[in-house]
Amino acid sequence: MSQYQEKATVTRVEQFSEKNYRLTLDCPRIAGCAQPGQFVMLRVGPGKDPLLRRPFSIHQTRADGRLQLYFKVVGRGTDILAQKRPGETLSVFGPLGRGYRLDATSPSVIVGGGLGIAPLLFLVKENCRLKNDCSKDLLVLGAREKIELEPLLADFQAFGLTIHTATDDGSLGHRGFIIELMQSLPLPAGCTVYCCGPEAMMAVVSSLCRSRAIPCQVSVESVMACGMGACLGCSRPAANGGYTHVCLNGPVYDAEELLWES
Amino acid sequence: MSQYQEKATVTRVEQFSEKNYRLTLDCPRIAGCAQPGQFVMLRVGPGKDPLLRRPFSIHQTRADGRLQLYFKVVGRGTDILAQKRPGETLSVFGPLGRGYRLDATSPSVIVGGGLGIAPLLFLVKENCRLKNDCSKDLLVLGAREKIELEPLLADFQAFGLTIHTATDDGSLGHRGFIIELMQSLPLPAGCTVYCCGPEAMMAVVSSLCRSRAIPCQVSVESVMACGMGACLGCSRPAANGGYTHVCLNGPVYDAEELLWES
Amino acid sequence: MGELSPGINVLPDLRVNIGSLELANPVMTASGTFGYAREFENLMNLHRLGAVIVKGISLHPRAGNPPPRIVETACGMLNAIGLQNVGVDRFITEKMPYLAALHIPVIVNILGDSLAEYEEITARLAGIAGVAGIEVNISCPNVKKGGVAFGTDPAMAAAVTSAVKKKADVPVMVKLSPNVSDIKVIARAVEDGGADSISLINTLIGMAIDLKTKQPVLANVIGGLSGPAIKPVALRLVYEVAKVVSIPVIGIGGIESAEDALEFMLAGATAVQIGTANFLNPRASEDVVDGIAAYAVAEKLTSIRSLIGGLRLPAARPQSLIPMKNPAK
Amino acid sequence: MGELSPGINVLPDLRVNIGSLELANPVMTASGTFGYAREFENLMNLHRLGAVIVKGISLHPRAGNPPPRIVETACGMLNAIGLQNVGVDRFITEKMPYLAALHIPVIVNILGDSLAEYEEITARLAGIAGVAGIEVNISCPNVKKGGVAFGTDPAMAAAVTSAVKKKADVPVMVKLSPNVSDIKVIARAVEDGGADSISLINTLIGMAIDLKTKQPVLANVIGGLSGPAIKPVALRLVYEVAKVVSIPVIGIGGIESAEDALEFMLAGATAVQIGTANFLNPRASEDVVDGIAAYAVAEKLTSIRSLIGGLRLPAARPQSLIPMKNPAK
Ligand SMILES: Cc1cc2nc3c(=O)[nH]c(=O)nc-3n(C[C@H](O)[C@H](O)[C@H](O)COP(=O)(O)OP(=O)(O)OC[C@H]3O[C@@H](n4cnc5c(N)ncnc54)[C@H](O)[C@@H]3O)c2cc1C
Ligand SMILES: Cc1cc2nc3c(=O)[nH]c(=O)nc-3n(C[C@H](O)[C@H](O)[C@H](O)COP(=O)(O)OP(=O)(O)OC[C@H]3O[C@@H](n4cnc5c(N)ncnc54)[C@H](O)[C@@H]3O)c2cc1C
Ligand SMILES: Cc1cc2nc3c(=O)[nH]c(=O)nc-3n(C[C@H](O)[C@H](O)[C@H](O)COP(=O)(O)O)c2cc1C
Ligand SMILES: Cc1cc2nc3c(=O)[nH]c(=O)nc-3n(C[C@H](O)[C@H](O)[C@H](O)COP(=O)(O)O)c2cc1C
Ligand code: FES
Ligand code: FES
Repeated sequence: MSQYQEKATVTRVEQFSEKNYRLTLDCPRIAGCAQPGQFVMLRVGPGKDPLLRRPFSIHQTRADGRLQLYFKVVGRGTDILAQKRPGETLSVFGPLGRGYRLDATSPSVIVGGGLGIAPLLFLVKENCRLKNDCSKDLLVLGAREKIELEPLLADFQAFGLTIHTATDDGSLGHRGFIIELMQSLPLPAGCTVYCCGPEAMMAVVSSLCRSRAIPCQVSVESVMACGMGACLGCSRPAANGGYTHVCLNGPVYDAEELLWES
Repeated sequence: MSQYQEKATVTRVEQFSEKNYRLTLDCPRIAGCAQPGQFVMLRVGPGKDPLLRRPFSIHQTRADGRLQLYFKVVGRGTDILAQKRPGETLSVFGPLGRGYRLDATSPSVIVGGGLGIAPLLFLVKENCRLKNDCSKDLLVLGAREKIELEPLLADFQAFGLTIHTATDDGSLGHRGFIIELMQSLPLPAGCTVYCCGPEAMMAVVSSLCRSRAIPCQVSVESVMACGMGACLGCSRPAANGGYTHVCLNGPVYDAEELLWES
Repeated sequence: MGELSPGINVLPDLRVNIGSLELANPVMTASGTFGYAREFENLMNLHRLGAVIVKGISLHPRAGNPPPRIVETACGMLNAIGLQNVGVDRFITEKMPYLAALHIPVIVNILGDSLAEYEEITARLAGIAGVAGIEVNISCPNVKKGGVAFGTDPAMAAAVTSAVKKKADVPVMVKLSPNVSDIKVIARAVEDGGADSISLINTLIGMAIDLKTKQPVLANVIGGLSGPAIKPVALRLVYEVAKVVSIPVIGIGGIESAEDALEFMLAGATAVQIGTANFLNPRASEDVVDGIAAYAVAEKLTSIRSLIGGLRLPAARPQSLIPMKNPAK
Repeated sequence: MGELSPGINVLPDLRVNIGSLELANPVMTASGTFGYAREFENLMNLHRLGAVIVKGISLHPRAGNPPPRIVETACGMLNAIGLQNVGVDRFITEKMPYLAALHIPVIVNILGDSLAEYEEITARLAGIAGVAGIEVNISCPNVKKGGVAFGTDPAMAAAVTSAVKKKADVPVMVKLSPNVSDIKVIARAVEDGGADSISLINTLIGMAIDLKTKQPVLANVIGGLSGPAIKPVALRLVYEVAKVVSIPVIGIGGIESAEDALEFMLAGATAVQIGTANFLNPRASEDVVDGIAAYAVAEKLTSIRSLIGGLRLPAARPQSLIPMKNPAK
């Protein structure tokens, strides 16, 4: 298991909506060994404030050593990140955590809500690379409004799986929650669900899967200081008691491993 | 006495040597009321680290609201400053302190060493504006090497006073210390010396002036937290006992007001 | 400015009470960080302040420490000003007339090396127009007791409080040092000593060293740490003290914004003081007042008082409820 | 690597002695910030460390606190991990074999709720291969004494020290809490109790509040403050303690760089521990070793020991020497 602290150069910054950005980094060592669902920890600036690294899922990697992040500005760290310009450098640490375990023999249903879309491009790519044919696989994406989904759709469409979308305001696809859309869709027999999104969404998706006996993997978040098992800060109650540590045992879990608020 | 906190826009960044920079800011309210020898306090970034504002002499102001700083990278704050790009904004607080008291009736000898040149461009300009003729006035500039003086010379030459230079390595003008140069020059009768430079240089200049009964004004430095008399942090032993506060009573003093290490 | 409907004034009610003293809003300036207020007159509207607390005043003038007196640290600063001040008499004649004319509450921070000094300063301040309160800095060393700070010994802290209280004709606020094992004991002692309110925290004691010179950066070797770095410690101490005393508590430590101030109020503070932030932004205290007003409007608070001590504790989830069948590590 | 001239080795001598324990260099990793070392094996060269101090071990496994357990603060962080650990027995069987095979000194941080627990853990660690020392965390509450931390009462601190010392077959380092009125008293008490060295500081107690939810950010309400924010406090406490004890002092608190570490050594520390910095840069401890070596070379130090306590105090310039004829304000 290789992990690197890499001084990455920003090569591109795309602004997709008021708060949503995509950052492309030249980060060959980490990009070279990352798996879908893994994350990196970024130091957003050189100073002591903000102090801690910030965790971000790996959105996409490329053979030429590029690594992409897709993020939303929610606070000081992401605000600084959004202002980076090509040529600036950042310390990136990764790849970290346990990613998705892809089952090449089972149809995939890949479900993303809001910023949860971030790790799914990498996942879809790897999913389609593993299988000869991913036309039976479904991709279900939800967001508040069109603007949050549209800029990424073309990237997903390239892989040939069937895409369904939902937006809260109906500006793109189904009007309403992603879970309603999922309930209305005929899920392929023997499928596996791979999910990332807001906590509440993942709770209902995992409950839906449990009730239909569908294996379900979710990618969860937690506050993190170290990202690599040293601080024990990223605890989350585990289904079988005690705590699990999201940075080591996650961020991707079988939904059954976790305690969900009922 | 007006003072402003102004959100200034960087309009130009000039790098003169490895560590020396000149920053031009669009800062009309402060530029509009500043006096030579006064300074501003800059917040170099939006975060809490570095926490305190940094003091810089006002290098030059222009009628169009531009204000210039001339600075050297010595630590974190100045390092961040050197990386500013046109269009970025900075919080500037000023003008602060007591500047030079120009005596229009007495020939001026303006002496600057190293970064002490910073406030002198503004001083020279104001000096020449006040007088009909400044051809009797002297400007004596010293630095370690040519590269530290040369980029600024043209700006000073525009005013028509007589310029002498000294460099430690002889790469421009007199080879040696500025004080040697001053001792070798015939200072105009009845002159006033206006000085800014390293502490040790100002000590010898003020001692030379004392011995020749020449009025001498010096601009000194001190660590500062507030820059406006609130923290009492910028104390400096005063000649007549107790402490004087550089941000309020200085940074320009009659040399006789201060205690000099002998 | 105006009324939504008869009887409903849209101007939020920001008033708070520090004992018998009513403040127009909970924002004061911390001693030693706001000079004698006049320094700020062109930079902000002094009339917007809940109260002004002036630089600590001693019986006799003090020259203060040699330089360097300040040094920046990570998200904070150390100061060793050495309590430089003009002394109580010159304070009264030179500084008070301006302050009194502001018509905002002026609280005089005082310090002494002995009980007698504290008493004497208080006596001289009695009857002076414009003095609305006294804040007692008990972080000073008691020269009679071998230099132990008044603020670290409960009996001494109580004794200073009652000494000042005896001579004071205005409410007495006692300012606690955070450099103690159990601040609750000190807080209760000064409450018992008759304090009308408690303010905290004064600075943490710290030090900075210059590797190049191999010397302490401050001429005084040690100094007081202030600024955002200390906010978590201050918030915890305010929370602890507010739970055990019944007099108002005033929160101080690293407050830069209205959010910071409101957090202190949730923790139990009736009001707050802005210190180091005044150096970073001379308008900081007024900005905090504006921010609190905006918050009160947005949250439709009838009175900002409703926030005081309003911290909600998480539902108790004892560790034993999480059985440790399979600890993650 | 190589010799300049016969007998002059250019590799700087970075060795320091913590009592009978000789370390190859003064850099250790602080308990709770370096896991059980294995987490870092791919990120740095563990063999470069002066010593490894592992996560605090209790008699029985502990699940730790519910989340959130950590929150960032200005130049620092609060943690309330709740001393999650595998317990001494599983530590010995599951973690020690790997650690012992590293062939660097392993110091086991221990904690208990009672004297008996401290004793029992120490007894179980006796004779275990690879254990080079014990660090006693005395910031824990003594459940038998109403929850007062062992570290805030000198008698209790001394009692824990001698209890551990009685059972230990390796040097005992006692780790002090900074949350006390006078750390010198505690330091002397643990020295008298038989400690072989003293490490400090553990975290400052702090709190963070979320204005949106009106709740404490940490499920545990309060937590320990660490990181650059606390460095000035740590430096001051190390300086104070080093002056009054004759056993080695180990400096901890906000150390991120070799410069930071060297400042602690000037203040009197024989060695240092790197804590929170490991989270920001997993190579931090090795980087500090490199930086200290580079410094020793640049300054031509024959031994890094020559720096310990080498702080030069400024020439005394009593205030009285500066007459106050004309105070500036
Ligand atoms: C494994 C993992 C993967 C992640 N991947 C991504 C990703 O691909 N894209 C992405 O945009 N984010 C991702 N996040 C979340 C991201 O780490 C946070 O949004 C970021 O750290 C916030 O930093 P900040 O300094 O901007 O906010 P802060 O200043 O630290 O916080 C500002 C405010 O935002 C809140 N906040 C903090 N974290 C979050 C959060 N996760 N969501 C919403 N509000 C938050 C805080 O409570 C606070 O109120 C991931 C988190 C984890 C643990
Ligand atoms: C009234 C006044 C006017 C000034 N005018 C100018 C000016 O026009 N141009 C300019 O370049 N500087 C000027 N200075 C100095 C300038 O304020 C400092 O260089 C700056 O604050 C350093 O900030 P920093 O964050 O880069 O360094 P820090 O990170 O704070 O310090 C880094 C290192 O530099 C040292 N250092 C700090 N201040 C100085 C200093 N003044 N000179 C040399 N080393 C220092 C510190 O001791 C430390 O070792 C002035 C200072 C004052 C008080
Ligand atoms: C430069 C400076 C001078 C101070 N002088 C005094 C003083 O004279 N009396 C006093 O009680 N507190 C004094 N303090 C402490 C502050 O009033 C305040 O308690 C402390 O700085 C913490 O608040 P802050 O983090 O907002 O600055 C001083 C603080 C600073 C920074
Ligand atoms: C997440 C975390 C866990 C910690 N766990 C322990 C512990 O188990 N035992 C202990 O004695 N100290 C513990 N500490 C305290 C550190 O060892 C150290 O004393 C403190 O963090 C100050 O150093 P720093 O500023 O370099 O982090 C912990 C600190 C952190 C941040
Ligand atoms: S973030 Fe530190 S252990 Fe997971
Ligand atoms: S810098 Fe604050 S008084 Fe001069």
